[in-house]
Amino acid sequence: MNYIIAIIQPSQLEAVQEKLTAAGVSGMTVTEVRGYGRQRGKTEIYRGTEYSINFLPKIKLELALDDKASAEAVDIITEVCKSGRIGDGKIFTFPLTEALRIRTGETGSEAL
Amino acid sequence: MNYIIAIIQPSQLEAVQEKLTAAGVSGMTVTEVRGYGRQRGKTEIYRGTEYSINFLPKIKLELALDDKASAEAVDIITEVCKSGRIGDGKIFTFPLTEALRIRTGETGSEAL
Amino acid sequence: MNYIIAIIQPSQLEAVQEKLTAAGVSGMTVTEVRGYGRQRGKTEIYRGTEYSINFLPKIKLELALDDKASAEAVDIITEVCKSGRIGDGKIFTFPLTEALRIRTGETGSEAL
Amino acid sequence: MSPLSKLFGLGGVALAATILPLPAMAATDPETAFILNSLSFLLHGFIVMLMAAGFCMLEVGLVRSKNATAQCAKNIGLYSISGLLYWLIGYNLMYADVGGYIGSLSIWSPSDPSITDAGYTGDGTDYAASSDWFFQMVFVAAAASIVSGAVAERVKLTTFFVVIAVLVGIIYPIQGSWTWGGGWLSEMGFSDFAGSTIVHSVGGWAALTGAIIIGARKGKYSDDGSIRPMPGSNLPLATLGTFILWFGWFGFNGGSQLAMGTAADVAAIANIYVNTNIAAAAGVVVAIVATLVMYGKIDLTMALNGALGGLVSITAEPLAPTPGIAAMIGGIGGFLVVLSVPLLDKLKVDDVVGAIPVHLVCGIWGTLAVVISAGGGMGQLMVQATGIVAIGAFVVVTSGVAWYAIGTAMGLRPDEEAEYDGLDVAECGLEGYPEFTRSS
Amino acid sequence: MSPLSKLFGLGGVALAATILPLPAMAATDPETAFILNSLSFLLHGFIVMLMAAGFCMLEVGLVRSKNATAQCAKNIGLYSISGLLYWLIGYNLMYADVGGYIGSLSIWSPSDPSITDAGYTGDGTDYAASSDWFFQMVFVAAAASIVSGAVAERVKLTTFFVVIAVLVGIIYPIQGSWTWGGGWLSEMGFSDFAGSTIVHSVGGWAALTGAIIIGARKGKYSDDGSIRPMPGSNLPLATLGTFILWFGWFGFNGGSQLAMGTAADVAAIANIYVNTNIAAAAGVVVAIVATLVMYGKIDLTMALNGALGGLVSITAEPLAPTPGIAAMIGGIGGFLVVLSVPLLDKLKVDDVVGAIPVHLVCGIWGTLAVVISAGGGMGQLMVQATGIVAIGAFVVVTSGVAWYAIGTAMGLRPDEEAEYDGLDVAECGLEGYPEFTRSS
Amino acid sequence: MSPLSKLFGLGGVALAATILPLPAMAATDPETAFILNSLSFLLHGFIVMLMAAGFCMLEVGLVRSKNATAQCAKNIGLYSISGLLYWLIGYNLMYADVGGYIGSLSIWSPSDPSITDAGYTGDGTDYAASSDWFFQMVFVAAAASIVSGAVAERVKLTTFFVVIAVLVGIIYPIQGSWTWGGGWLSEMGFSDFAGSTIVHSVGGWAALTGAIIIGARKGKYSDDGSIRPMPGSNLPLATLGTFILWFGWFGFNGGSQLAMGTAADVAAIANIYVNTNIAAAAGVVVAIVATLVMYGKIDLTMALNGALGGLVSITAEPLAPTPGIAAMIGGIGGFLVVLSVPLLDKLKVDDVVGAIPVHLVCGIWGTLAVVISAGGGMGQLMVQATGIVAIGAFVVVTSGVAWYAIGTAMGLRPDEEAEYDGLDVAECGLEGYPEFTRSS
Ligand SMILES: Nc1ncnc2c1ncn2[C@@H]1O[C@H](COP(=O)(O)OP(=O)(O)O)[C@@H](O)[C@H]1O
Ligand SMILES: Nc1ncnc2c1ncn2[C@@H]1O[C@H](COP(=O)(O)OP(=O)(O)O)[C@@H](O)[C@H]1O
Ligand SMILES: Nc1ncnc2c1ncn2[C@@H]1O[C@H](COP(=O)(O)OP(=O)(O)O)[C@@H](O)[C@H]1O
Repeated sequence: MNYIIAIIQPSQLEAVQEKLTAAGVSGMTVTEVRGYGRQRGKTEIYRGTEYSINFLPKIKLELALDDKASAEAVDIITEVCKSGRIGDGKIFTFPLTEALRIRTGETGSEAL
Repeated sequence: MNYIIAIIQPSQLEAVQEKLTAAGVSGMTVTEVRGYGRQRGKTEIYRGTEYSINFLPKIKLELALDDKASAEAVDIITEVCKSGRIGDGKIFTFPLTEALRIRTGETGSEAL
Repeated sequence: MNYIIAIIQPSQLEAVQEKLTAAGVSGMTVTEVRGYGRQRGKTEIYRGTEYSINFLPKIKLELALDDKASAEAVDIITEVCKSGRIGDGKIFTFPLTEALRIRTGETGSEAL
Repeated sequence: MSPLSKLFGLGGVALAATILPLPAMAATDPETAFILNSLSFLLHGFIVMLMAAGFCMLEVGLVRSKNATAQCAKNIGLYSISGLLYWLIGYNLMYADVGGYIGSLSIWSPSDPSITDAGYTGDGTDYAASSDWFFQMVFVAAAASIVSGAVAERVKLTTFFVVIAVLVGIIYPIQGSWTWGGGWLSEMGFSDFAGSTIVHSVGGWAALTGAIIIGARKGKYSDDGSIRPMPGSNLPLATLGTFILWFGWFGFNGGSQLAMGTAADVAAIANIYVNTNIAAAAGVVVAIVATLVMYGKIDLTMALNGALGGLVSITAEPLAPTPGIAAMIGGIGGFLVVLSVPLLDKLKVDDVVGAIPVHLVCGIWGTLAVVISAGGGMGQLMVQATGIVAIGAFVVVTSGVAWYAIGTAMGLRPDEEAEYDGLDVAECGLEGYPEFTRSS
Repeated sequence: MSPLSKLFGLGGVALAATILPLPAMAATDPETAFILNSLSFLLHGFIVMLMAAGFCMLEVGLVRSKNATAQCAKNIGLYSISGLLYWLIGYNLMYADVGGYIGSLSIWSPSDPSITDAGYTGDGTDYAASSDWFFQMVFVAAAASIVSGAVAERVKLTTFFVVIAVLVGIIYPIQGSWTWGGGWLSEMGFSDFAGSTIVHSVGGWAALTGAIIIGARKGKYSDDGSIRPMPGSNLPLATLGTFILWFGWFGFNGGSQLAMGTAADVAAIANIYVNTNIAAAAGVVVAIVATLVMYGKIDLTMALNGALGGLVSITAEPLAPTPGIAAMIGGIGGFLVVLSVPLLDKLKVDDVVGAIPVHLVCGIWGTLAVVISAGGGMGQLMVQATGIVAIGAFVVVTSGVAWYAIGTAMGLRPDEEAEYDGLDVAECGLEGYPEFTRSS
Repeated sequence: MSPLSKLFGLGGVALAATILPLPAMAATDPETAFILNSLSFLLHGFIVMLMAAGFCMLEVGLVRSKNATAQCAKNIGLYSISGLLYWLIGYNLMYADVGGYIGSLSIWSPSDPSITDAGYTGDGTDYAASSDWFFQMVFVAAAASIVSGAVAERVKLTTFFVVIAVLVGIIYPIQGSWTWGGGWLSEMGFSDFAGSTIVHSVGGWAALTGAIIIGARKGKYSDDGSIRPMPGSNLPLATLGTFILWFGWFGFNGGSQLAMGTAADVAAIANIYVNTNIAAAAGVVVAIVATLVMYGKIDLTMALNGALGGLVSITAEPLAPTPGIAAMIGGIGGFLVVLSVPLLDKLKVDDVVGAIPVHLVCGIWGTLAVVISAGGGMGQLMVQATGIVAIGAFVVVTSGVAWYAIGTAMGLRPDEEAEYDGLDVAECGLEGYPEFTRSS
């Protein structure tokens, strides 16, 4: 089992969720985060003073998936979120030791 | 050492925290997240138009624990958060390479 | 590749980000979280009734890094965030299976 | 008996002024007096109307964000229901042919007999009928608003609306007829200038009764005796609401002079403004100092309640006191609020916004304090106590029956999950701040 | 022709009162009447002025938080532009020497000929020139505010401001001259007491035209016909805005009596207050009941729109109806709002705050309903319809040209990314709630 | 010398009107004039009172959310303290037996000698004593509010309250007596109709002095010369506050005519409304255009400050100018604000809400601009400058001593950690928006 953490542009969340769901992904967890990276924040002016915003709003998507499904999910996310512009985001894959569905007590792949 | 990520119903946070603390868990980190899963969001009506809310508010609990303590924590979370209704949540367990307490520089189990 | 999760005091975020950037870290992701630990929350009075706040605001920093860079990053974070007072926070290190930059499709260290 | 009978029971100053012979040359002519009397109702009435916004902001600021929409719906609904019911039933029940205990059951409609085809024919002591109705209507809405704050976050909206209809259509007008309608309390000499008892305590009693019958918010009081505070979600709006209420109170008390057609009347209104402001200011300062001394910090919500406590306290007699006495009455009001808020919690009466300390406790205090500012000694004190007790008993019983019967018929509370998720989603289907609120 | 000609076209009551011979002894003297007439404009004017805050809060509460700053900027900007343009062009175009279809192109300046070195020399039927200008100016600002809500979240601010300048400087005054300036509609007998058509529908037509030309917010209507609601970000502020508008409406309708110097005038104003309040209350209650029946929940935003729908509906004739008729007119207004909000969505007209249902639909309804409350039968109904159609056609065409021409020249919409990120960042460089808002 | 002496020093228009012989038949009778004079104070006073809410919302909208509760506490506290201190000390120090430089130290109490048992016996040029006190009191509260915005987010509440008590009880009244109390500046001919200098600059000087003595918010100015903006947390509330202030300003300037008992007075008030509105509108438009040109975006906070800058600028002489001159004076005010906000930052004076540009810079500009609108040439300009400098020097010295002495005794600032966490938790123990705010 793998655990995928994807940092994406907020505007892509809806499309990604639809595509993933269509591909059979049955669950995911979403967090609002702020990201710092190659994409530099904007420079704004507040009351005549310039300042730069370092962190930009991003969405963090977390998915626990079977090995096969996880490869597919990475592809889907890449496809949907790739605009080619800096700031599209990153996908990180982790080993997952165990998963458990609280409601039923099922573990492993059953729990995903 | 293990790292546990539990996605639970917001209403259970307080009870879980109390039980875990009682069981000797000395620290945890909480994030507000939104979850998509078997539990479908509600359908609402805004100004005469129906729409569905896909993501539901959930709480993400993160705990770094010894192997033994982590099994116990999984049990406690399961027990407290199990209502038997869809949406109770999931528990994911990860391998943890290293932990460090910033204040003292302690590492490993000492740091938890 | 390692994945670092650091829980730090909100007031240290800016300094940490500057130091890490100076050390060549090119990206990071930040989440606002609430933490429970040795540092106990405050006792407040609302309309004549005492109550205690269990969870305190913390910042979660996530960094995917090469093995070498990750050791350095842990040092920097420790150095900047260490005040010696309870609540300074924790750093957790995880094994990372894969990283991918959505924009270019690069993987591994290239993607960080 | 006409609404003018509200005048009886006031301290002597205003009354005296209106019946004294005025020098013919210098005096305001009758038609101008009629216009000015009416204008006083209109302009004081419209600033009291804005108190509906004040109550709404105060309450929405003190509830948790998951109940913000429902609280707004309650407030705009109750103001609307008050405006309709007071026209359909309330006004005439309170003011038309009051026989001692009740007026007549009929729909109000405006009539100005002194305005004829030949022009104005009155003597300058009257006013446009609609201006008076308008002023009285915004008062009943204020009484209703008090209830909505106390029982916030846990009552079904539809049930609440029906109870409010009973309160503003029947309960409030009947007790109101006893004093302002010229009924038995007014004949006994009960004095309540602008309604510390008749408006504020009435709202407070109905709030208390409701809060007890409905019970506390889930999780507020644990079995082990511990109390869990549920901090208000938007204190700037609560502060705004308090300022708006304070603003409206100049209309509330000033307009209750019921006339502005003579120099004495306008001077009385001016004195009322001053006393009203000083009492409120004293309530704030005392509340700030008290929380600073008792808890080491300045509890803003107490300061806001302190302002309102000072205002309610001076409302029974805002004309007679000197500024110094006004400060004392208002300051004590502020202190009573600081004391009674935690006391109510100890009694496990869950009053979300502090409506009971402010409107009931200070309403009683203010009504008794009339004796300090306007005199009358032990005899008057007994009369004041009689009014307080009679009105209190009547409202507790009738509103208790209303809460109980309507609650049984329609359901008092949403189910536990709905309450946990918040009334906004359960009752209104939309959150007050869909983009801001954290999930817990 | 002077602004007094606004009087013609009213129901007979008020007019009659001012021309009847009054008994010499009792009547208000001319100078006092002048003062009271002016005072009516001033105090009713300043509460209408606060409606600018009401519109702003209503709108900022109903947009998504990423457009909150821009919405505030639009509202304070449009109020300011209205105040300047109406002085530079608008007022005289509307009221100075109206020949039938248009006044004269000149800058307004105050002049009070009846006040001379020897004191006041008028007959008590006039008023201070500036008091009237002030009152008329806050009206035009209200019309402009209506537009800003409908086209929220997607129009460039600078373009919007230029369109508004044309609306308040040219379009509004020209059509206004037809009735209130004494032009052809007034001669035909078109009756619109306080502006259901002349103010509200005009704003509504300009809003509708703008909403169609600009198009919907990105993502609002999918190709598959589905509609995506975009819930307002701060319903407590929307509620506050509604209460403030309601408050201001007493000035809007009450001040439109245009005089307060006689007992009959002040009684008329009082009746107007009562009818205004009852119509709004009925609008709220009907909207609450309707959404409860239709959707099972109380839609607060509909209740708020219901209040405003009731208010707009009674605005064409707030004086003549009995309270019962006022309740009916307002209640139907509330119901029309509940029906037309989803209808507009079906037609893919994206009206962010419900400005078109409230101001256009209810404006038309209210103007027709004059026949119910003030009589006149089929003949008057035709006259009313003529006014509605003529003004509607004029505003659609002229505002359409303005939106199209100015939009072409300056750009109508920010680019897609700017719209996604929100106008706050794109147009103002600062977020409305930088610490609260979640990123999606 | 009575408060009427505020009249001296005005442009000639209003004054002339009140002393001209009026035709006996048509004129307002003395009692009615008394009523209308008093009514002007009362109704203009109550809308100025609402400015307390306006200042509070403006300030709470422009601070970071972690200081929202404290900012609300400061505002309701300062309004209350002003109301008490001005009664206990301030009023009589400003108006009772002013010998040139100071009045007398005594408690104010109301007295209306012209109202006797035989009715009103005055000549119609006076007014109810309390109506005047009320109007003067809301002015001093406005001056105090100015300070609270500038020193926001970093001063201890208790210290702030004591300084405010000194300001409103002693500093403000003493300098006020020089002009409005009939003292030396009034005799010299210094003209400040509604207080550009006497209210606004006084608040501005005290704010500047406080901001310098207290120092900037931690982190605002780095050693490397860079400035870190700290954006306001709730711009919709800041916008609401500005609209409320604008609304209240009609009372502020209009009521400063000090009479409404003649046609000339009410016409003057009407002209004041018009000029006040046009100056504010020009301030907004200039600020919008200026930020658009200078920064490419419309800075809402500058537009809001621009409105207030326009208002302050016209306050020294809102009656004499033509609308065109008023637009120029207000527009320049708006431009001065846009220029001086970043200038102050360059000087490392940390003014959270822009109080110093708005109230001090525009206050000075407006006081000098009296010469443009009311004439008087170089001589009058020197007199105006004398007043500005004398009052400025007095307030800087006395408020400097107050800030320094009281700050030393009670502590000026919370410790660094408390400032980082926010004054809400440190000083009030409760957050303004406990469910919304992100941790950084
Ligand atoms: N090394 C990293 N560790 C964790 N998160 C990262 C890392 N690098 C980038 N991110 C996240 O990914 C986002 C996009 O990265 P960025 O460098 O801006 O663009 P791109 O991925 O197109 O090169 C960042 O905003 C940040 O949230
Ligand atoms: N595969 C997954 N990866 C990550 N999070 C998941 C996954 N499946 C479910 N979740 C999280 O768990 C929550 C509960 O899951 P759900 O399927 O609704 O109920 P249940 O666990 O009872 O079957 C979801 O809202 C989501 O936040
Ligand atoms: N075992 C743990 N698992 C996850 N997070 C933890 C754990 N222990 C502590 N934390 C996080 O670290 C923060 C600081 O820990 P705390 O015990 O208060 O101080 P210290 O690290 O100085 O001992 C906590 O608020 C919590 O967010």
